[in-house]
Amino acid sequence: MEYTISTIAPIVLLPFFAFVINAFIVKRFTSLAVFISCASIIGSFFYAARVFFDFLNVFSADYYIHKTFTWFDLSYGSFPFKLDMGIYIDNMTATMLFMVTGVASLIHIFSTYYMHDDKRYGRFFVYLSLFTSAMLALVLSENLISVFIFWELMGFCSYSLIGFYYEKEGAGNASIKAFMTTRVGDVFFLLGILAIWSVVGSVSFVDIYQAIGMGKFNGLYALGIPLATFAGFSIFMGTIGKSAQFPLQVWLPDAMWGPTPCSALIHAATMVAAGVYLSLRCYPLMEAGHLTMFIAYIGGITAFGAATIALVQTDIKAVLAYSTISQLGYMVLGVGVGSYNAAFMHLITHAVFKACLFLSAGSVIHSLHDHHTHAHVQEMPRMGGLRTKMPYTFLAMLLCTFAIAGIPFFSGFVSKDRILGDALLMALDNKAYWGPAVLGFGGALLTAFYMFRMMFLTFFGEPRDKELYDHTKKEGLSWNRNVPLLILSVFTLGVFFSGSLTGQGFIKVSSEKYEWFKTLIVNPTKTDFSGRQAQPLSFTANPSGETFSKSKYDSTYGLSEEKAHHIHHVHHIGALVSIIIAFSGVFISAMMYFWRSWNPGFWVSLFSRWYRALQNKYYFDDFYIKGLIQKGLLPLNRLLAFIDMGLYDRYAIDGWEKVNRALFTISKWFDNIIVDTVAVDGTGASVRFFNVILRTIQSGKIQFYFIMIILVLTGYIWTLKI
Amino acid sequence: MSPSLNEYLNQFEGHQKVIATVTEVLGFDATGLMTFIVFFTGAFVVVNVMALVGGLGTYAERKISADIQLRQGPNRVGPYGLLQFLADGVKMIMKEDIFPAQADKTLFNLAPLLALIGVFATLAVVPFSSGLTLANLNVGVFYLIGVSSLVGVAVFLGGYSANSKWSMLGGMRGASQIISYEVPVTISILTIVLISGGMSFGSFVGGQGGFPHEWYIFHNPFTFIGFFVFFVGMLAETNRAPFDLPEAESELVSGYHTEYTGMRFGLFALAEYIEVFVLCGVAAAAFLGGYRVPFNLGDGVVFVEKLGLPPIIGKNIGQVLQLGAFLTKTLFLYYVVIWVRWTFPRIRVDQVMTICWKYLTPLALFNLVGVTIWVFAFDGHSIWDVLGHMLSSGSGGGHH
Amino acid sequence: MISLSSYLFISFTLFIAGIAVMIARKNIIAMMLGIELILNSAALNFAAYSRFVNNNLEGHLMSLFIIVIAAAEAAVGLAIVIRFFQIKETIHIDDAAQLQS
Amino acid sequence: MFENTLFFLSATLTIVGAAGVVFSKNLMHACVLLLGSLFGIAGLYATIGADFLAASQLVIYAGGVVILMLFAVMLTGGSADSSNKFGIEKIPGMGSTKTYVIAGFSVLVISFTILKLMANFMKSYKAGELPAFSSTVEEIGTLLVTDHVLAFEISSILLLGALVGAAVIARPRKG
Repeated sequence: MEYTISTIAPIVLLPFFAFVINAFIVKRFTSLAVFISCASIIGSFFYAARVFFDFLNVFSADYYIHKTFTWFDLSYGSFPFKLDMGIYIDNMTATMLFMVTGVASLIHIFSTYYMHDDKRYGRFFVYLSLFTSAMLALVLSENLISVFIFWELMGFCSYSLIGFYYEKEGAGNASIKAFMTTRVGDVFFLLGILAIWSVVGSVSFVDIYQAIGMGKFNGLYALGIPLATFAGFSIFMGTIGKSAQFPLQVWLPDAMWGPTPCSALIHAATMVAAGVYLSLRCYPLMEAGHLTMFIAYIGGITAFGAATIALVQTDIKAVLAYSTISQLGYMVLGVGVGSYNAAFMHLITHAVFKACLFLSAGSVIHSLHDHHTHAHVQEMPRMGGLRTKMPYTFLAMLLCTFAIAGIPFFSGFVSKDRILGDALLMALDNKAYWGPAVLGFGGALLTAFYMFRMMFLTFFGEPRDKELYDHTKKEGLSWNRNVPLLILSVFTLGVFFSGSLTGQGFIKVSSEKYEWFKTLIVNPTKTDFSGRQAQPLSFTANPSGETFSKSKYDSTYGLSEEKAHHIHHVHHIGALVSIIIAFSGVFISAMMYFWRSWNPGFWVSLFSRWYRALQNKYYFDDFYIKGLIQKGLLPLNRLLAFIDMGLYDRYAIDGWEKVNRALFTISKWFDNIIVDTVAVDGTGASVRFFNVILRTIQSGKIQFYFIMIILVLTGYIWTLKI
Repeated sequence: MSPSLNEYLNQFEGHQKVIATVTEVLGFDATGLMTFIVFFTGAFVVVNVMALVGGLGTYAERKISADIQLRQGPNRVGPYGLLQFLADGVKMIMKEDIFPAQADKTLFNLAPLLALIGVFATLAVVPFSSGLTLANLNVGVFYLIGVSSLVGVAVFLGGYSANSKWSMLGGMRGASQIISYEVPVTISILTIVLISGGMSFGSFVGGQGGFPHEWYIFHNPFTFIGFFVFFVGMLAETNRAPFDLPEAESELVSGYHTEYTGMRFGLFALAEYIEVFVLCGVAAAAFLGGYRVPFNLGDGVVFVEKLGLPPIIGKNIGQVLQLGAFLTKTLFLYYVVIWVRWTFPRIRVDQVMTICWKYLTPLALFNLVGVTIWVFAFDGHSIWDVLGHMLSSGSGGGHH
Repeated sequence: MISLSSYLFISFTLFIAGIAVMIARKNIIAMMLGIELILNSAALNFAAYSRFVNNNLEGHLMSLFIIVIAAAEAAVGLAIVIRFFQIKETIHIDDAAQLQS
Repeated sequence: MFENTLFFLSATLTIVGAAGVVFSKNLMHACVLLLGSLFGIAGLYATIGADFLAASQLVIYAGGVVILMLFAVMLTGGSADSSNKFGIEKIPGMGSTKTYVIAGFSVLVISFTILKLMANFMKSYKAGELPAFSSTVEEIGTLLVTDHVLAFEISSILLLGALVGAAVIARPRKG
C-alpha cells in the first residue's frame, strides 16, 4: 500500500477547490455551484474512506503517515526558527477524517433540501465547502500552528454561518458573540503554542510527545507555575472556548441563529468536537501538567449544568444546543479521567447521533410553516402529534434519542458508559474524583429526561396548534430529506463502534472486528515517538509493500490480571448504574409528558428560584455583560486610555516636542543663513550670471546657428596646416 | 540589336562616303558634325511628324466619338474632314491672345512650353523601328519617365499662374494625379525591366518576338495583369477620361487651361495628344512586342536571300515593315484610349486617389514580387516555354 | 578643356548659391531650396571625382544615396513645414525659434 | 564637340538656375529655376557618362521633389497678412538687404576657405587618360546588391520611414 501526497491531498483540496470555484460562479450558476460542493465532499469522502479502511484493516496500530515540507527556515546558528508544514495521519486522524467527510456529505445532501428555497442558497454551500476543507485540514495538521490557522478559519466560517441571516439583529449579535467568546480561548491557545515553542523549539505533535517523553518540561516554571501546566492549561482554554465548556459555554446556544444544517455540521458534529480533538492530541501535555482533575471538573460541571438548563428550554434547537454542550462536557470529562479511548469514541458517536438529531429537528422545523408570520416554527409548545405526519423523521430521531439517552445497544450508551465507568474507577482510587463522577451520572439522568421530554412534546400527544398541524404536509421518502437521516440513524447502533452489542464484551458479534476502537485508538504516551521522523512530501511510504501485523485486542489493557479484573468489575457496576439512571430518566419524562400523570408545573412552582435561574441560563450572560465587561473591562479600558493619553501623550510625546522646538531654532538659523543664503542662493546667482552670457548664443534662430557653424568650420580649416 | 539612327545609317556605304566627302571638303574630321546633323534631321522630322500625329489625334477623337454617338463628326474641311485640325490650328493662331490681369506672366508663358518640351523630349527614346530610334539610351525608360514628369510641373504651373480658382484646382488635381500614378506605372514597367534585363527600349523589344505568344504581355500571368495596371495608370497620367479630373468641365470649367486662349491652349492640347501617343508606344514596345514582325521579316534578311533583292533595299523594306507593326499596335492602343474616353463616365476625385493607392499600387507591387519569383524560379522563361517543357518531358516536373 | 576643375567650379557655384540662399532667405521653403542646391553640389562633386580621379563607380553610388536622402529630406521637411504652417499660419523661420507652440 | 556643347548648355542652365534661386524674389519662380538648375545637373551627369545618375536626377527631382516644393508653396502661401489669397505676390520672408549682406559676407568667407582647400588639391592633381563611356546601369545594380547592400537596405528603410513620417506629420489633426 503506497501513500503519496496525491492520495491524501484531495481530501482537503477537493472542498477547497469547490470553495474557490463556487466563490466565482455562485451568483450566476447556483445549481452548478451546489452540485460542485456536494460532489467534491462526496469525492473527499471516498478518499477518506480509503485511508480509514487501510488503517483499520491493513496497517499495524502504531502505523502513521507523516509528511512535511519546510515553510520557512530563518534559523541562525544555534537559534532554531524553522517551521514545517505537513500532514500527520495516525489512527485517530483517519477515523476523524472518515467521520467528518461522511457526516459532512450527508449534511450537504440534506442542505439541498433545507436551504433550497433560501435566497442565499448558493452562498451557504460556499461557506460549507470552505468550512469542510478547513476542518479536514485541521484534522490532517501535523503541528499546532497549522491547527491554529485552520482553527481560526473555522471560527470565521462559524461566524459567517451564524450570521447567515444577517437581516435579523439577533443573528448578527449572536455571530459577534460567538466569535468574541471563542477569541478568549484562542488567545490562550496561542499563548500555549508559544510556551511550547519556547521549550520544544517545534510545534509538531510528534516533537511535543518526544519532548514530554524526554522530560524537557521538567523543572521549568513560568510565573511560579510549572511550564507544562501553563502550556497545557492554555491549550485547554482553547478547547474550552471552541467546545463551549464552562465558563465559556454562552456562545453555543446563541449560535442556533444559524441555519439548522450548519448547526448540525459546525455546532454539533465537527467544529466543537475539534476542541476535544485538540485536547486528545495534547493529552500527554495535560498529563504532564497534572491538569486531569481540573479538566474532569470542568467537564463534569459542563455536562451537568448544561443538562439542567436544557430541562426548561422550549425551543427544539435550544434543547439540542444545550445537550451538545452537555455531551461535550462528557467528552472533556472522559479526557479528564484518563478515558482517552472512550472520550474519542464519544466524540465520534456523538457526532453521528447529534448530527442526525439536528437534521431531524431541521426537517421538523422546515415542514412547520406558520402562515401568519411566514416563519418556521421552532417552539415545542406549538408542536405535538407529529409522529403520524412525519414517520421517517420520527424514526430517525427516536433512534438518536435512544443513543443520546444511553439506552443499551445504542452507541451513546457504549461510549458514555465507558466514560462514566472510568470516572467511577478514578473516584474509587481518588476521592477528589467523586465530584465529576456524580455530576456525570446526574447529567446522564437529566439527559434521558430532557431528550424524551423533547420527543414527547414534539411527536406524541395531541397537536397543540391545530392550524399549524393541519397545514403540515405528510412526509414522503425523499433522497435529500429523510434518507440522510435514516443513514445516520442506522449508525447510532452500538455494534458499529464496539463490535459487541452492549459494549461490555459480553456478546461478540464479530471476532475479526472485535473492539476495533480500542485497538485503534491508543494513548500516545504508550508509544515511543523517538523514531517517528517526518518525511518529505514526495516520499512514498513503504514502497516495498511489506505487510503489517494487526495488534489484537488486549482485554487486560496490558495490566495485571487482578487489576484488569477490578477495572472490569467497576465498569460493570457503572454500566448497571447508568442503565438504571437512563431508564428512570425516561420513566420520569414519560410520566410527566406522555401519560401526564405528574404535573411539571408543580415542580416548577416548587423550585421557582431555580427555574428562573435555569431560564436565565444561570445568569451567565448577565454576569459577563454587566459584571465582567461593564465593571471590569470598561474601567480597565478607561485606565489604559488615561495612561495613553494623559501620561504618555502629555509627558513623553509633548515633552519630546519641546526638545525638538529648541533644536529646530538652532537648525533653522543654520539653514537660513548658511545653506539657503550662501550655498543655494549663491549657486543660483552664479548660474544666472553664466546664463545671461550663454543665453544669447542659443537664440533658436537657425540661420544664426548656420553662420556659427560656417565660422567655426572656417576657423578650423584655416588653422590646419595643409 | 537595336541601334540608334546614326548607327543604323553607318552600316551603309553611301553614308560612309558622304562623311568622307564632307571631311575632305571641310578639312577636319566631320564624323561628329555628321552625327549631329543626322540626329538633328531625324529629330526634326520626328517632332514634326508627331505634331502632325497630335493634330490628327484631335481629328480621330472627334471622328470616333461621333461614330460612338451616331453622329457624322467633322466632314467639311478636306476629304472626310481630314483637314479639320489645320483649320483649328489656324483659328487658334488667329485668336486674340489674352493674359489674365493677375496672372504670373512668366510662368503663364512657360507652362505650355514646358509641357511641350517634356513630351517632345520623350520622343528621343521611342523605338519606331530598329533603325528609327533617335537615341538608344541605356536608361531609356527611366529617362522617359523622368522627362515626362515635366508635364506634371507644366500642368501645375499652368494652373497656378493663371490665378483663377478653377485653374488652381485643376492644376493641383493634375499634378497630384500625375505624380501619384507614376508609382504604379513605374513599378509595372519595372517588371518588364526585370524580365528583359535592361532599361533600354532596345532590350525590351529585343526580348520579344513577332508572335503574340512571344510578347511580354503573355510572358507570365503577372505581366498580363501588369499591362492593365500600366494602361490604367497611363490613362490617368495623361489626364484622359475617365481620369480627366483636372479638366472636368462640369466642375472646373476647363481645369488648368481655363484661362488659356489661342495657341497656348493649342500647345497644351497638342502635348496631351502626343503624350498619349508616346505612352501608347511605350505600352506597345514594353508589352506588345514593339516593332517586331513575325517570321523575322523585320531584319530584311529574308528578302535578300529569297527574293534576291540588294541588301540595302531588303533592309529598308524590313524597316518599313517594323514601322508598320509598331504603328499598328500603337494606333490600336490609341483607338482604345479614345474608345474608353467616350464609353466610361468620369469617376469622382476621391476615387482617383483610392484607385491609385489602394488598388493599383498594391497590385503593381504584387506583380513585381510575382515576376521576381517567376524569373527566379523559371530562369526567365515564359509560361509557354515552361508549359512546353512540361509537356515534352511528360512527367510534369517543371524546369530543372 | 573640360576637366575636373570645370565640374568643381560648377559644384562650387552651386554650393555658394545654396549657402547664400540658406542665410539670406527667411522663408523655410526657400531655405529648403538652398539645401537642395547644396546637396546637389555635393552629389555632382562625387560624380565628377568618380569620373576624373578614381575612375570607378563608388562616387556614382554616393551621389545616388545623396539623391535618395535629399528626397527623404524634402518629404519630411515639407511635411514639417506644412504642419508648422497649420499651427502658426506662417512659415517665417524666426517664428520657429521657440520650442513651445 | 557634341559633348562640349552639351556641357556648356548644362553648365549655363545650372549656374543661371542657381543664381536665380538666390536672387529671385518670387518663391514660385525660385522653384522653377531650381528645376532648371537640377535639369542642368542631370545634363552634367550625362556629360561624365553617369547615365543612370542623370535619369535618377530627372525622375526624382523633376517628378518628385520640385512638385512637392510647389505643393508646399501652394499649401503655405496664404498667410494671414497676405492680400492675395493664393500667395503669388506676398510670399513672406524672401530676404532683405540686411540678410543679403550677411549672406554675402558668409559666402565670401566660405569661398576663400574652399578655394584654399581646392588650391592644394588642384596643385597635386594630374589629369590622366580618361576611359571611354560605358553603361553604368548594370555595374551600379551589381554594386548595390553586393558591396553596398547594407547602405542600400538602410536607404530603403530610410525612405519607408520618411514616407510614413511625412504622412503622419502632415496629417491634419482635430483641435
